[in-house]
This record gives sequence, C-alpha cells and structure tokens, in this order.
Amino acid sequence: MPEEESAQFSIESVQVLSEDESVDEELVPSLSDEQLLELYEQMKRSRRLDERAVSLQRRGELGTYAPAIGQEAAQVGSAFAMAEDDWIVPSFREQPALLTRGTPPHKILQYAMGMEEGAEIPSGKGALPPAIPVGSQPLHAVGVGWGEALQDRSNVAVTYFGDGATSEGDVYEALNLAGVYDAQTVFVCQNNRYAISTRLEKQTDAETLAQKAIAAGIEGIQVDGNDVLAVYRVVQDAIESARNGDPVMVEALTYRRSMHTTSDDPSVYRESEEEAEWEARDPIVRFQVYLENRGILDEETKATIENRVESEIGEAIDRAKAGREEIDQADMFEHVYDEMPPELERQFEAFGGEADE
Amino acid sequence: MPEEESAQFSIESVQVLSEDESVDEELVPSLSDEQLLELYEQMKRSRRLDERAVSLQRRGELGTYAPAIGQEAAQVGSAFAMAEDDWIVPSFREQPALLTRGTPPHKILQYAMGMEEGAEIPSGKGALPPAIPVGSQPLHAVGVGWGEALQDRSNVAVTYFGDGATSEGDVYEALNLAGVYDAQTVFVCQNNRYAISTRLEKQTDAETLAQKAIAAGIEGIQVDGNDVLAVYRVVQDAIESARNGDPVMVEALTYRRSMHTTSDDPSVYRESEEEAEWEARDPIVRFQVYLENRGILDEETKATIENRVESEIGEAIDRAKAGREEIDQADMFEHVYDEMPPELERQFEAFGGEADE
Amino acid sequence: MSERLRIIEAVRETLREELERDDGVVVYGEDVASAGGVFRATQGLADDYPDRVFDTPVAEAGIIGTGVGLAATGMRPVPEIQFQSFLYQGFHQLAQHVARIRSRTRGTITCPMTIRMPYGGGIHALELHSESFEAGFAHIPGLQVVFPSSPAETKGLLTSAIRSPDPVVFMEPTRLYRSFREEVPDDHEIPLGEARVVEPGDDVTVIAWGSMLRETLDAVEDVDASVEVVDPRTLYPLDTETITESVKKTGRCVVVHEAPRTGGMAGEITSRVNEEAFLYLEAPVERVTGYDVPVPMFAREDAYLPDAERIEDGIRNALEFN
Amino acid sequence: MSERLRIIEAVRETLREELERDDGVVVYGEDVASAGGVFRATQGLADDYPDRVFDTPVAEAGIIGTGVGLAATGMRPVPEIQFQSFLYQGFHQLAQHVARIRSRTRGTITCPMTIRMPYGGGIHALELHSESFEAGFAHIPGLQVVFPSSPAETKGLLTSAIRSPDPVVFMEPTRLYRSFREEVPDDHEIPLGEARVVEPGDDVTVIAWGSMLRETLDAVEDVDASVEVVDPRTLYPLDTETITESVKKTGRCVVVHEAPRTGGMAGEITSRVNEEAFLYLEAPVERVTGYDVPVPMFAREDAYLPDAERIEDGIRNALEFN
Ligand SMILES: Cc1ncc(C[n+]2csc(CCOP(=O)(O)OP(=O)(O)O)c2C)c(N)n1
Ligand SMILES: Cc1ncc(C[n+]2csc(CCOP(=O)(O)OP(=O)(O)O)c2C)c(N)n1
Ligand SMILES: [Mg+2]
Ligand SMILES: [Mg+2]
Repeated sequence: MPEEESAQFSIESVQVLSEDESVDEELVPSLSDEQLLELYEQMKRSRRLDERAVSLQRRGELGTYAPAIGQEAAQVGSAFAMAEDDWIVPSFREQPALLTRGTPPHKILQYAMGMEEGAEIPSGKGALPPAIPVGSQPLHAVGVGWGEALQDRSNVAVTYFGDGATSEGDVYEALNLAGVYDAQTVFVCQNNRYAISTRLEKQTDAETLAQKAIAAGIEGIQVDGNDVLAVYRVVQDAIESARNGDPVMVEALTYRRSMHTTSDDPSVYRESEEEAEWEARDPIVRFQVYLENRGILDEETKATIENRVESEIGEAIDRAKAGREEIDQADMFEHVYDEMPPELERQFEAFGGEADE
Repeated sequence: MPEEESAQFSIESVQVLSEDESVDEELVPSLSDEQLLELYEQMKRSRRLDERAVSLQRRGELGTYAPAIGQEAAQVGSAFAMAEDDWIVPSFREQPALLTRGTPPHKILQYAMGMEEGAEIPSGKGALPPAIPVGSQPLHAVGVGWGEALQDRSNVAVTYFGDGATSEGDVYEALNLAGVYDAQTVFVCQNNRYAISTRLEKQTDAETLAQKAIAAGIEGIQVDGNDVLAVYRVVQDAIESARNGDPVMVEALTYRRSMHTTSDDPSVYRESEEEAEWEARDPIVRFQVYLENRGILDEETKATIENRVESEIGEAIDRAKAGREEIDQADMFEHVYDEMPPELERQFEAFGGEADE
Repeated sequence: MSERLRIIEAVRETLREELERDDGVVVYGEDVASAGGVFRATQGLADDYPDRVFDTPVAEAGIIGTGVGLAATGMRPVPEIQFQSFLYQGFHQLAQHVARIRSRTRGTITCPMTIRMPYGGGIHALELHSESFEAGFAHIPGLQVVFPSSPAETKGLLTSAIRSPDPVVFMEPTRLYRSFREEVPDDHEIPLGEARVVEPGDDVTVIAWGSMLRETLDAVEDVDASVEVVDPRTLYPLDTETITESVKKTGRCVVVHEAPRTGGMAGEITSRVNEEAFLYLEAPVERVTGYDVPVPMFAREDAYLPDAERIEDGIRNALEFN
Repeated sequence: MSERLRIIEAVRETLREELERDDGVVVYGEDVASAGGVFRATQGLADDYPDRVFDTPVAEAGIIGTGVGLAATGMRPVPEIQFQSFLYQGFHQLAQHVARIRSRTRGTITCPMTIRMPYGGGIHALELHSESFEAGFAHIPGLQVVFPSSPAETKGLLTSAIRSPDPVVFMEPTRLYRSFREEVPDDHEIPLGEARVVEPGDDVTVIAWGSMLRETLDAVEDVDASVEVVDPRTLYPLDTETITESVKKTGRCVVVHEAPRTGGMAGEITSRVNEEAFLYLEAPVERVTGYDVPVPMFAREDAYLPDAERIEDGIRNALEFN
C-alpha cells in the first residue's frame, strides 16, 4: 500500500489439434493407437446414439431428450482420463461421458423413456445418476471428493455442467467448498455457448468461465473443448492435481450443435450461419482427419467401427423397449424409503399393490 | 493457443493513512474540515452506541446485539460517500453506516429490543431494513440498482455484508447479476476476519475476497477498512462507477474487535494477543491522531463531540424504552398483508384484537 | 372484445395488457425474452417492451431476490420460474424476504411480485418438472397462492395477481396450457380469495383446483349423484365460507390434489370443514391425492396422478359412507 | 449407566457415541468444531474426532449438497444447520436430492443423512431464529421428520435417526435445550414412527410435539378433565394408529403446534383422524397453533406462541362442543 497490486491471476488456454489440423506435437498426450481409436469410437457411438434418440423421440418412443451433438470431444476426452474407480457426477446431457465410463446405451435410452431403471447405479459407486436441476450436482461431486479424501482413498470425482449452470449459486459454493475441503474433485464446465436460448453473454460479464475458479482460490483453465486430445491432456492433469487435494475447474470451449432438447427449436434464437461455422469445427471430424493423417484410421477401420456402433445401438434400442414392456407401475412405492412406512403402505394397497413381505 | 494466457487479472489495494500515521497526501480525498470532523463524530457515535447497547443487553434491556466495534471506518467512510437519494442495503451489523445515513439511534435500539418499529423505512425508499439471513441482501441491492437504472434514475445501492457471507451462493449470484444487468450497485464486503467463530481461512482458499468479483467480470478492489479516508476514497469512486452502470465490489480489510453478538464469547476461539494487535490498529484512534496532527481536532472539540454523542445516545435510550412501553402486541396481524384476509381476521379476533375498519 | 384463447395465450395477453397499463411492470426469467419462454407464454413481449422484458441467467435465487429490490424501487416484478420445482433454488428468498418484507418493515416496504410458474404433471416431462408444492407455499404467511384452471380464470386471476399489493405465487397448470380454448373477456379481474362454484349440486362437494379441476369435471359426468364442484382458485387466502356453505348443504366432501397426500392442502381444507361444518358432516372428508412418493418419471407418472377414475372412487366413498 | 442430562447434553452425548460406534459418521456445520456450535451442542467433539468434526463455510446449500456426496461414498453425514430457517438456503438440495436420490436410482444410491437444527421460538432470539416448517418437510416424500421433546427422547430418537438408512430432518426445540434435566439411559434407541402416550386419559386427546409438548403438559395440569397426551415424535412417518386409537377412546382431539395454522400439521392430523375415527369424533378437531403471520420479533413473540393458556382454551373448546 498505499495503492498497490495485492494479487494477480491469469487463465491459460490449451489446444493440441488446431482447426486447420496443425498439431502441437509437444502437447500430444501419450496414448496408444488403440486408445486413440477408442476415443474416436466413443465419440462416434455417442453421436449415433444421440441421432437415433432424436428420431425415436420424434416417433414418440422417447420423452424429452438432450443431445450432446458437438460436445463429444469435451466429454469423451475428459471421461477417458478418469481411472477405474473415479466417480462421474453428470448433469443431464452426459451421454458421451457416460458411454465412455461404461454405461450401457440401453440404460441411457430407458432414462429417456421416463424409466428410473435408466438411472440405477448397480454397483452403488463410481457414479451418481443424471439429475435435472441445473448447477446442483457439483456440490455432490465435492461431497464425493471430500468423502474419498476423508476415507483415505485416492479416487476423484469428475462433475459436468454447462455455461448456464455457472450462474447458479450452487456452482460457486461447490468451487469454493472444494478449495476449503481440498476435495478430490474436477469440475468440467462445458461452455457450449447456450443455456437453452440464452447466450453466454447474457449469463455473465466474465470474459472466461474458467475465471470463476479464481473466486474460489482454485485453479481454473480453458481448453478447446472440440479438441479431444487437448481435453484429455488438460483433464488428466486436473485429475492428477485433484487426487492430491487440489481441485481444478476446466472450461471446455465447445458448442451445442443441435437443439437444447427435443422440445426446443434453436432457429427461434440463433442464426444458421453460426451453426454452420461450428459444423466446420466439429470435434469428430477434426479428430478423424488427425487419425487419418497419422495413418491410424483407414476406410476399413472406419466402416468396422460404424457397423459395430450401429448394431450396438440397434440392440440397445430393442433392449430398452423390451425393458419398457416389463415395468411395474407399483415400483414407484418401493424405493422411497428403505422400509415402506405404514401410511405409504396403505396408499400402496389402495393403489392395488401388494407388499413384498 | 496451443498454450497461452487467455485472460489476466489483478486486485489493487488502497491505503491513505498508514498505521504509523504516515499519510499518502496524493490520495487524501478532498473533504472540508467540517466533513472530516463529521466522519470522526459518526465513528465516535457509533462506537458509543455499541458500547451502551452491549451493557444494556447485559442488563436484560436488549436482545441479541451485534456490535460493529472496530469496523467504524469501513462503514462510516463508505456510507459518507453516498449521495442523498442513494440506497443502503444493510445486513445486521450496520449501526455505523445506518447512523451515518441518518437512522436515529433510538430506532436501532428498538430493533435490538425486538421491535419491528426499528426496521421501518418511513419514506419507503433509500434503504432496506436490516435482515438476518447471511448473504441474502446483496441480491436485493442488485434489484434496487437495476430498478433505478430501468427507471432512468441515477441512484445507486450500496450493500454491506461480511467475509462469511461470501461463501453463500447468493452473494456470487448478486455479483454476477450485477454485471449482467449493469446494476447501479456497490458491494461493500467487510472482511472482519471472522464469521462467528470461523476464521476467514476456513471460508475460502481465495487469497483476497475482492477477487470474488473476477468471477462476475466486475471490478473488485481492496481497501484498508480501518482507514476511513481510504474507504471514503475507494467507495466514492466505486459509487461513481456504479452510477454509470459498472458495479464494483470493495473488500474492506478490518477486524471485528468485539464479540460476534452478545450471545458470543470470542475467547473460546481466538487469542487475546490477536485482539490486542487490532486494538492498536483501531480505526477511530488512527483517524483521531490524523485529525490532531492536521490541527483539526483539539481537546475542546473532542469533549464537545463526546458530550453531544453521550447525551444523544442517552436520549435515544430513553426514547427507545418509552416506545417499548407502547407497543401493541396485536400489531403482528396488521402488516402481513395490505388487507387482512378472512382467516387471519378470525385469528386476530380470537387473539382479542379488533379490526381497524 | 372477448376472444377465444388457450391458457397460454391468456397468460400472454394478460402480461401484455399489464405491461401496457402500468410501466412499472417488468417481466423476466430464463428464456423469457428471446425465446418467449419454454412454453412461449411470453412470446413477442420483448419485441414490444424491450426495456421491461428480460432474459435472466439461470439463477432462481437471483430472480426472486432481485425482484425484492425491483419492487422496493417501485416496480412490479412478474418473474417466471421455468418449472415450479426450480423455485426451490430461490426458496429462501421467497420465505425470508418476499413473504416478510412487509411485516419486517411494518408495511413501509412491500413486495408486489407475481411469481408465475408451470406446475404439475401430465405432459410426460423430465423429472422435477411435475411437482405441486402449493401446501408449502400456502403455509408461508405473507404469500398468496393462486391457481387458474381455465383461460378466462387465468386472465382474471393473473390480472388481479399483478395488481395486488402483495406477493403472489401463481401456479399455471402445465398440462392445460394448450388443451382447450375458452371465451376470455377483456378487462377481467377476479378478486383473490373468492372460490367459484363450478357446478352446483346437493349430494357431495368436490373441491379441486388447477388441472385437477378438469379431471374432476370429467369424473363428475360419470357419477350418478348431484355433485357440487368448488374451485377455491386461491389457496391462500382460502375462501372457507364458500367451501363450508357447500359442505353444509351436501354433508359430504372430497378434496382432490396432485401433490402427495401427507401435508397436502386437503388436510387444511379438512380442518376448516371440521371447524365450520362439523355437525353437517355425514362422512369423513375424502382425499384423492398424489401418493407420498416423489412424482415418478413419466413411464410411471400416470399411475401417480389422480385421474377421473380415482376421483370417481373418492366421490363414491364419500357418498357411500354411513 | 444412565445420567441426568439436558437436551443439549443428550445431543452431544449421542453424537459422541455415534462418532465412536461408526467411523462413517461425520459431524459438520457452521461453528460446529472450534466453537462447538452456537448452542454448544457439539462442544468438545472436534477435540476427540478431529478428522470427522468440521467447521464449514456459511453455505447451507453446500452443507446439504456435499452431504449427498459424502453419503454416496459410504459416510453418514450429520450436519447441523445453525437455525431451522437457514435450511431454506439449502431447500433445493433437500427437496431435489436428499429426499429423492433413493427413488431416482431405485435404491442403488441412498442418503442416510441426519440434518440437526434448532427450531421454534421462546428464547427471544433474532428474526428468523424461531420458525418451525415441519409441515413443509413432512410434505416431501423421502424425508423423515423427527421431534425430540426431552433429553431421553433426544437420545433415543437421534440415535435412531443417525442409524436410519434414510434422511432425517431432526428438529431440536431450542427453548428446551437447557430447560430441564432427565435420566437418559445408555444405548437408547426409539424407533422412528412410533408415537408415545405421554399421559393417559379418557376425555380428550391432545397431540403435541417438541417444545409444545411441555406447554401442553403444563396446560393439562389446570384442566379439570382426564386428558390423554400423545407425542407423535415423528411427523413422517406419523403413527396414525396410536393417534386414532386414542381419539376413538376419547372422542375429542386437540392438536397443538407452533407453526402458523394454515398448512400446518394439524390439518394432516385432522384428516387422518377423520379418515380413521370419524364415527368416534364428538367434536371437530381443535387446532391450537401459531397465527398466519411471520413469527414476530421478540417483543411480540410471546403473543404469537401458543402457551398453556391457549392450549387450555383449546382443550375446553373441544370438551364443551356439543
Ligand atoms: C435449477 C434449474 N433451473 C432451470 C432449469 C431449466 N433448464 C434446464 S437446462 C437449462 C439450461 C442449462 O444450460 P447450461 O448449464 O449451459 O447446460 P446445457 O443445457 O447447455 O448443457 C435450464 C435453464 C433446470 N433444469 N434447473
Ligand atoms: C443464511 C444464514 N446462515 C447462518 C446464519 C447464522 N449467522 C449469523 S451471522 C453469521 C456469520 C456471518 O459472518 P460474516 O458474513 O463474516 O459477517 P459478520 O458477522 O462478521 O459481520 C452466521 C453464520 C444466518 N444468520 N443466516
Ligand atoms: Mg450451455
Ligand atoms: Mg465477518
């Protein structure tokens, strides 16, 4: 003092594969050809699932569905960086990440069929279910990352949310508490430029979303979210840091190429030129060209992958539909409490259900 | 990109009167001798009110009371920078600011006597009442600053909250919305180092609180909160900026020298050495020496001020007590709705009240 | 000049008229301006009133909390919460400030805010898009809780809500938004706190609001008795008199709501009927309600929601009790 | 070895025992560790369990929300909310996640969390330190709502709450924290969902919980009739059977609560009594409650709170009804 700078901050931004397909070789993560192909295949699988799901919805087979088209690199790259026992804490558009973590596609479809079956966590760990309230899930991820630390385990929680979610107080509380509790938590903010119809400029005056982390005193970093290698690299580092008790927020710069959900019509609030621009930056295409240039991906492999994805998703659709035929309406009474309380039992009986015991 | 700095930030810190009484003359705000003495007198008045209130509470005359002892410069300096029609949006420890804005001390005492009378805003504008939920008021100040702008008025809202409050999601939402709405709002965060027993280090990993503003993309600045001239200077600039639609967050570095409230015993959670250190930095003493050195304050003036404050507060106590004798218990039914709904009227009658109309 | 409108259109027309009539009215919420709201309730309003119709960030505490400040400066905030369950993000602002600022300041600061939001099930939406927490809201002194059940009711009640000097939680039945049209008079105000006898009858009183009123009217057609159907319209204040007068006449009463049974408004109405019409009651007040379970996702939602059949059963129970 | 304890001490001893018994238990909240809580309920615990007793930032949504995650990792979070009204800051986490994660995941993720908090008036505290929103909590399926009314009850109920596989909202009557001592047995568990007949009687049933139970017991002494006093202890699940058995015997019923009347739990109890014991009822169920006003600041708080006198009046009304 009298007038001095008391603190300084900066936000870094990382890209490995640029849009013109030039590559920063120093930053390329060390992944085997198989792993690179797996990244590619997961992105393709997710894209195809979303496409099929949207048309199923149009035919009345699914309820409201939120496609992640355009965000595959941000999600697959980050989820791929997780270790086996790490936790994923999604919001509601995380098909690519969930598939990468091993959720079978028929479960994702069942969720979209309005079946709680699709949100089961059979092992009871490693994941929390999709949940709809925007911005509310990062706090759970902090709890998980804190709980793992308290129990001397090294697993981290990776949570996903959008640009819009950063306006919710909960997200800020989560970042701040993560810092205080040294929670083993990584925050992946997918800045896809829109919260339904609302452009990022209307959510905040902040020039980056990564700088939200500064308020919490934790690290914030930007990454090109359409560059799967950059995402993988940055999130891998973030996970390593979080494993040591230093939580990180990653802002993945991407774009929601499709509708917000199947109830939405983006033409009401944005220009098709903008969509075309981002089509040109599509994360799958960019990575595909990279793999082709590196000689990892040829037409045959591509066809094999496409066929595999196609048949898997076809089977998943059949399986999801078959599961739907079997649902028991009375199930809604079963999972509210560990033991059904008497008042609920009476309602259950009036409903026509029969108690298990 | 590939790896580049995408954004940079810094936080400034301002001091005019240093602890050793050296003065940065360039930064001294241009205030007349009368104004300087007024600042001094308001600080004294507030200190004395708090002291008397604590002893009244000890004698059972008041309920829980939250003294602002040690924070007088942060509050008086900032409130003094406001223009006549600006709005003050307090939390619950704002006696110095409220007195400076003209709230009569007997109202403050009545509030502490558990009387809503003490929270009346007779003109219906220029102030919101004290309110207890931590961190919840800044959003109101954003609404006020936004509403004034929407109605093409230039008044600003100045809101007060503590270091602890910055952990609440609401405070972050307020900062962020202020940026988005260009709200005519100034946020005065009094970092008095404690939220009840909880030290600042347990609230956040952020090294300053001013950097919370970075998350919102608005300006944040630190000021020595025990230096009334620095506070006045910084907040005056902030108000000017807010009047033009650029909200500012000011972190005033100060110390809660006394108990959290009269229900609290700080010796449970902090050392008396720490308290002694901050006694040495007392904002009133520092400013008094400055005024003496500048030859503005002599013993006689000091005595006059002390006597005036003493008798005013004595009168305020009498007046508050007299008001307490007159309260009508049935009033609680009167101000819930503009017109008492029938169910409430029935309860009111059962209570023994009589309808006005 | 009256028009045949749907509920969603009645909302829009009312907002337009109130924006026109009172330049303190400000309409804001998530996706309210550029997209006209996710149900298009506010479509076009931002074009005509660009300075008083706003998109907000996704921040419900902020939406409600800033409204308190807007109101203090003399405006009439009419925020939209995208779905009722997301008001919970701002529940503290509602309960601690919106409902209390009048009493906190002895009437010197008030909060004439109307919080509009779609509530209830029946459109096969995502989880947490189908709740109806009216009992919780009605339990907070200082609030008014209003339920339109048709386009004309929407116009009349929303007009009164916006003009009311006190805050209103305005619960719009999602599944009726586009389900039918009705003649909607111009300049229509329905006083808050007055119930409506929708169908007169002598054997049993059925009380239902919002979307459950429609189910009830369906149910009544199939019941072989003279049923009086009462729509309370506002749950706070609640028009006890109209309800109890009806029960005094019929001696039997059924209350219908979508919300879970325990703690729902049927309990409150039962209490009031007990207090005012006990000696006339020939049967216990029958409750036809949602179950004590979270509204399930849509594959099981229909099983959760009371429908005409369950309402018929309830009416028969009430009629047959001896 | 039993001890004579106050409620506040019973809370502390129970927390200590559960921390000792189960190393998944984690106790956290504002000022809970270094200061031992603003009422000293957690005093000393951080010394003995420094790795499982924590001070948190002032962030109630965070306190509740992180608990969901802690629970998922296998811990048993026992957060303290400093005063009941401040749970509202985390209401969305409670209603959207704590209450629902079991049903959302078909029982594969659960939330065995016990949220402790002081509720109710009577200690002349600041505004918003005196509320009791139990009716709102009991209306949220998935939660259990528990009210201790004495030191032994506190021990028995808190032990069961912490061990329960489902979330509990545990409402501690602030004004009874230090008001009396009672013998508190070791290793005491009271099953959730079982009411207690505190005093047997034949003429009228009075139902009261938490601090209102004490007022009721005072009132009963001055009433010239045989009064059966029932403490439901948990409002969800609610022991309908014990309540209705009592009313079947007495034919008359009074429900007492601090919360505002409209939408309060008395309505629910009235409904259940109607449904199960209608033909036994000789008088309407009488409600003795707070008024439909925000709990006023303390200069008027006593006028708000039901006291022995108002309870006596209520009992007389119930007895005299013909
Ligand atoms: C608390 C809450 N408020 C509002 C909504 C309605 N809503 C669903 S998605 C959404 C926008 C979210 O935007 P963003 O966080 O950017 O995620 P994205 O949809 O782009 O993936 C909104 C407002 C909600 N689900 N939850
Ligand atoms: C929402 C809410 N949570 C908790 C409390 C209880 N409480 C009152 S003051 C306080 C600490 C506030 O600390 P800070 O913001 O630093 O303000 P200070 O007391 O230092 O002025 C707490 C936790 C409250 N009043 N409101
Ligand atoms: Mg988005
Ligand atoms: Mg503080």
